[in-house]
Amino acid sequence: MTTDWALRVSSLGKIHGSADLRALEDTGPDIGTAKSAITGSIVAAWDVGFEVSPGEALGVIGESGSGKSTVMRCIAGDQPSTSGEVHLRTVDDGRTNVLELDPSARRRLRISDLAVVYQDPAEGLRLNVTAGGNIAEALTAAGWRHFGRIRDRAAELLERTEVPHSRMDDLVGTFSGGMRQRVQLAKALANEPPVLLLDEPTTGLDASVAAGVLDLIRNLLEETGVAAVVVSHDFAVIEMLTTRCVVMNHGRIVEAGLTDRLLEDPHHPYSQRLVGAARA
Amino acid sequence: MGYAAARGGLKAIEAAERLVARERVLGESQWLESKQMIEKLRLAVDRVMGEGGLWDEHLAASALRQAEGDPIEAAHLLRSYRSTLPRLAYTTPVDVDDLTVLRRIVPAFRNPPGPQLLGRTTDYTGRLLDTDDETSQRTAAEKMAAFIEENVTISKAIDGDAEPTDIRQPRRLLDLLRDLDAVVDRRRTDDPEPFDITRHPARPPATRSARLATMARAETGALVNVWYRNILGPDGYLHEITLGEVRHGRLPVTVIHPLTGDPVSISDVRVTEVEAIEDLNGIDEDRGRFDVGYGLCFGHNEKKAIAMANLDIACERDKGRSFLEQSILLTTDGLDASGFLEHLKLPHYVTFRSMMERKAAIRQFQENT
Amino acid sequence: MTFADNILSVRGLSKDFVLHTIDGRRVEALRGVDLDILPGEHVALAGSSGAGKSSLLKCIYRTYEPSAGSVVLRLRSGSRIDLTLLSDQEMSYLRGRDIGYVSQFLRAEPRRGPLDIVARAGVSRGMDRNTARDAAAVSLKRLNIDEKLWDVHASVLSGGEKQRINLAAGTISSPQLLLLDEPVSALDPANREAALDLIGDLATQGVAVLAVFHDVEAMERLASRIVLMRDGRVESSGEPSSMLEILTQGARR
Amino acid sequence: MNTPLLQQVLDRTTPVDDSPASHLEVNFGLLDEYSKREIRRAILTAVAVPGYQVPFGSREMPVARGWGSGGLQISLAIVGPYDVVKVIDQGDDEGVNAVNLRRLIVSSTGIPESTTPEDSTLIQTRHRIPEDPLDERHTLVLQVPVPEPLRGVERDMRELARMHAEADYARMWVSLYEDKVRNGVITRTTGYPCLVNGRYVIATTPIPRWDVPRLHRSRFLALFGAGREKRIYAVPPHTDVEPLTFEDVPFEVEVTPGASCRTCSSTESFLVEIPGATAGDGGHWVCSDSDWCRRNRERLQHPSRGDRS
Repeated sequence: MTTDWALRVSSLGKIHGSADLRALEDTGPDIGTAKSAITGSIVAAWDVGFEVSPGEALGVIGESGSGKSTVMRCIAGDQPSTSGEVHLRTVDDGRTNVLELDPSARRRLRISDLAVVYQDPAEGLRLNVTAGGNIAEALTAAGWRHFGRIRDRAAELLERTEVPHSRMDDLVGTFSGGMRQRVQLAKALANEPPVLLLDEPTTGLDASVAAGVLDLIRNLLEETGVAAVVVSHDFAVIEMLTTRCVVMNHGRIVEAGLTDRLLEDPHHPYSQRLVGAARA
Repeated sequence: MGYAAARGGLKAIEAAERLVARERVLGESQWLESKQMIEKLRLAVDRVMGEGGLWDEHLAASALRQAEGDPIEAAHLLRSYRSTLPRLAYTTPVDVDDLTVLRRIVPAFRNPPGPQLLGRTTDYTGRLLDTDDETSQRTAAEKMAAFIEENVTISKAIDGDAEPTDIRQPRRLLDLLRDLDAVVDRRRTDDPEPFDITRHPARPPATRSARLATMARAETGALVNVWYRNILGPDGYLHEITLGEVRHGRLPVTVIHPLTGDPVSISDVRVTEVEAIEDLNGIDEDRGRFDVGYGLCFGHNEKKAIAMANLDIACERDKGRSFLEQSILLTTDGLDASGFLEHLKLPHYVTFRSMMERKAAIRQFQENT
Repeated sequence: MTFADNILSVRGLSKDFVLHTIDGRRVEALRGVDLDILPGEHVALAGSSGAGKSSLLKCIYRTYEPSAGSVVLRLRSGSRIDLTLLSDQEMSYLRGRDIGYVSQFLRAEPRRGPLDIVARAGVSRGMDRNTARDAAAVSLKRLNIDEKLWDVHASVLSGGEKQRINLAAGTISSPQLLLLDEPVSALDPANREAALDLIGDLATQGVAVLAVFHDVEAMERLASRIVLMRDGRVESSGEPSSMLEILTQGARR
Repeated sequence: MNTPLLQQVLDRTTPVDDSPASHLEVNFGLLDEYSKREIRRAILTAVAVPGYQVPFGSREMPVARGWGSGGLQISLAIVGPYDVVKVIDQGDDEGVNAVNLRRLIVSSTGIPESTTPEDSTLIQTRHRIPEDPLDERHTLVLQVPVPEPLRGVERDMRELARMHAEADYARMWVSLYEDKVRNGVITRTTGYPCLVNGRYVIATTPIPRWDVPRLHRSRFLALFGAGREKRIYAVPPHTDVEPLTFEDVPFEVEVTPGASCRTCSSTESFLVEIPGATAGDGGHWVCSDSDWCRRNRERLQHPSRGDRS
């Protein structure tokens, strides 16, 4: 039985404003707010922890403002965290807390240790560059220097994410939202990262387009064996993609469990409300 | 050969120089005297000193004459002259409260503490072009001067020492606002060395002193343009300030004597000083208070000092989120911009040959596919 | 038979729901269930709606988290493990490999064809791609899924077809224990026959089955033992013949 | 507290008495000695970290910014009384910019000038490297209008600094990739981006691609001065300079098949085109390095005289 993790997050915290820890006393799900009256700061996330194994997808669900995207951004290195540890199996065999790496080393992780797919494709892509060029950016960052091989690899990735070959040399800015998301996935997977973070990957897309992208992600997760974290407010997305998930509310994890269990037997009052609302 | 215009070597250059030198003394007019420029083209001379970063009215006038009236070129002459001079001493920090005002207005209040002193300005005079012939203009001006000399006692006031200190060194509005606790206090308690833009390139992210020094030396038109394009243009980072104080006056400059160790006043410089009051409205700002932007430059140049004060506070509030600081630091220097623009006139035929070769390569590829 | 021979030993299994959205109301779904299942045994759960049949399956599979009790499963490796003590990740790993669950409905799947869905189920349980594909084809054929539909997105298929695909996916590899929750409820007689046939074969492969059927006929045909539940408890248990009598009597009353 | 100032005044470096410029009113090399020292420090840093753009307090020079003020500062900061200077623009000693700068250097130092690399020690250039092989005796000073090779892909200077610091050049590669995809060839013309010492990407000033290979493991020291942008960078001798090219897309220099210099018949130098006066007149080619061309011609006319002019 294997429970070896590819990504381990523990005690992750992010406070906006004063780092005065008294803010923890009057924030959180029990208080019903993330903004501290004592210190005026916002506890966007606190004491967040989970592990994800290779081939496994973990969901982070919550409403907007619950802190789920903050958690993702702290792991990705897009935002500095206030506290906590993040370990990647591929970095020093998991011994190094990557939050303590200098910013430059931290950014380097994004080349091939950790990839992110954002809700807004403009965050993960350059819209004024072609689909192939966007993938070339990931590949050249990892040291690829052979034009033909870069082309071949880009074509292969785009095929895998169901982007028509005829559009490989078109600017991503001319693509539809769903197609941009497919290119973003192709770019994210370019260097076969062991860990993939997806932040609301289908939010904002038309329902039918979202379904297609969701199918694609599910297939990719199954085929690549990547360890994935899926951040979403949508139970349908979480149900389709993940086997386990955590529920966040006002910056804290209120419940964690197998995804089917959380949907059918939610324990925390907040989870029950959330599931109830989704089922209604 | 081609490029004859750009080639031709020393002889051609020397011929061009002779043409310039000849026109400087030939023609039907008198030799243009420095003194005349200092007195009559005061704002042009002030501008050259400001952009040249050197206080010397006579040198500035010479530069202006040598540059045939082009202020950017004149500023260049001053600055490159300055490059040849060793830096022997630093002045003691100038205290702007020692400013003796020649002009001082406070748009934020009707009756501020101290005077609303209009001084020498045409701000409130109709912009009517005098189309009389030169002799009539001159006669009229001389009459007016004689009348003033006889009937009005303002001439002494211009010297600034015939009146009580509270008129010529009025309390600043900012002090009043501070007393009312109406201004956020961003004053630093440490005393860092100011950034020396003549010794280190100021690049974003820069200190406030680097930005201020850059703006003080900036080309006036460029700075006004950065201000305006950020008010009306595509960038729109700027919030229009309320002028708290606009001053033009004399400021003593002091150095420590190398032998005695005592402070010695070596000169007065005229400066324009502006304090701009900013209404804070950002989510992370203190809406209950104002903030202040600051501008100071050599000579009488209100346009520059006001733009500078507004850009100063705008930069402070922007906190590096936009390209505003980069625009100020990198694009407002007159020598940089005009020098680079004019370098396009130099021969570029090597570059052009390389470009032609690539055009052919692209066309060949297009034909083959 | 000794305890050690059991595939599954359930002891004192209870499940309370606390409904926070309805003033914290408590609902007791299971109240101390004891149950043993031997290899190759097919146990059918009987009882009226609300008796706790589905809850028992879900508590074993951990779709519900048990409130008390133990669920000891013998793994393929021979070791025994209490499923209620496993971490979510460990449970997730065992699912499909040692314990399978076939629900009444096909879980939300990406737009894939039946063959792909069934074959992927095999791959996720450790089969190699080709073997899984072959096995999927055999299973679909057996369940009368027209070959023309094998690459049609499952979402457009009928309820009966989806249910058969679900069954094929759930049975593609042999777990130690298979939980079936009304797996043939939506099928017409001919397809039902094929499905029951397939389920019947599981027992001969040594798979222990714990099933809920909505009709007595299926139980009669497949069960080696019937367990009657009422109010979240096991009321009685025995040979199908004797138990069916009790059930039909109960129905008449 | 007063001593340092006095000391500075007394210590002020002055040219040695026998220097050729001691009779001049301006300081030897125009700049004051403090400024020279400061610029030399920047040069030393640049040599120590090949390809790194060292920020320096660029002085205003008696030439406009963009007209070689950076190169001039380097030349004046390192020139000594025993140097011989050659200045070229586009390869031509008689170009207006070259003449102007040479005049400034010579008049402020009194050192001799030459047009022949063989006789020169300090060569300031705009847009070319002389055709003659240069060696340890030579210091090549290149005038750089735009030192930032990444400006085409990024405008934010903070981000540019980060990219260099982390050797994050992926976007540069993407721009080359896009170029090749769109145009079928790499269309970069002059100033081709090169990786120096395997670490920093530099803009090779706008020298033509023809000259780029001659920076690679050269025997001479190459100093790059950007006065307006206040940067100095260097390629020390024997340092790798690799044009950024894909492994399977060869680096192409400017070659026009069949072209030869009308004056010296050379096909082996960098040629520039002299267009015909009318559409019917096809024009012709000449060497861009005017001094090399002259000597080449003489060599052909009088083979016995050898190499020297």
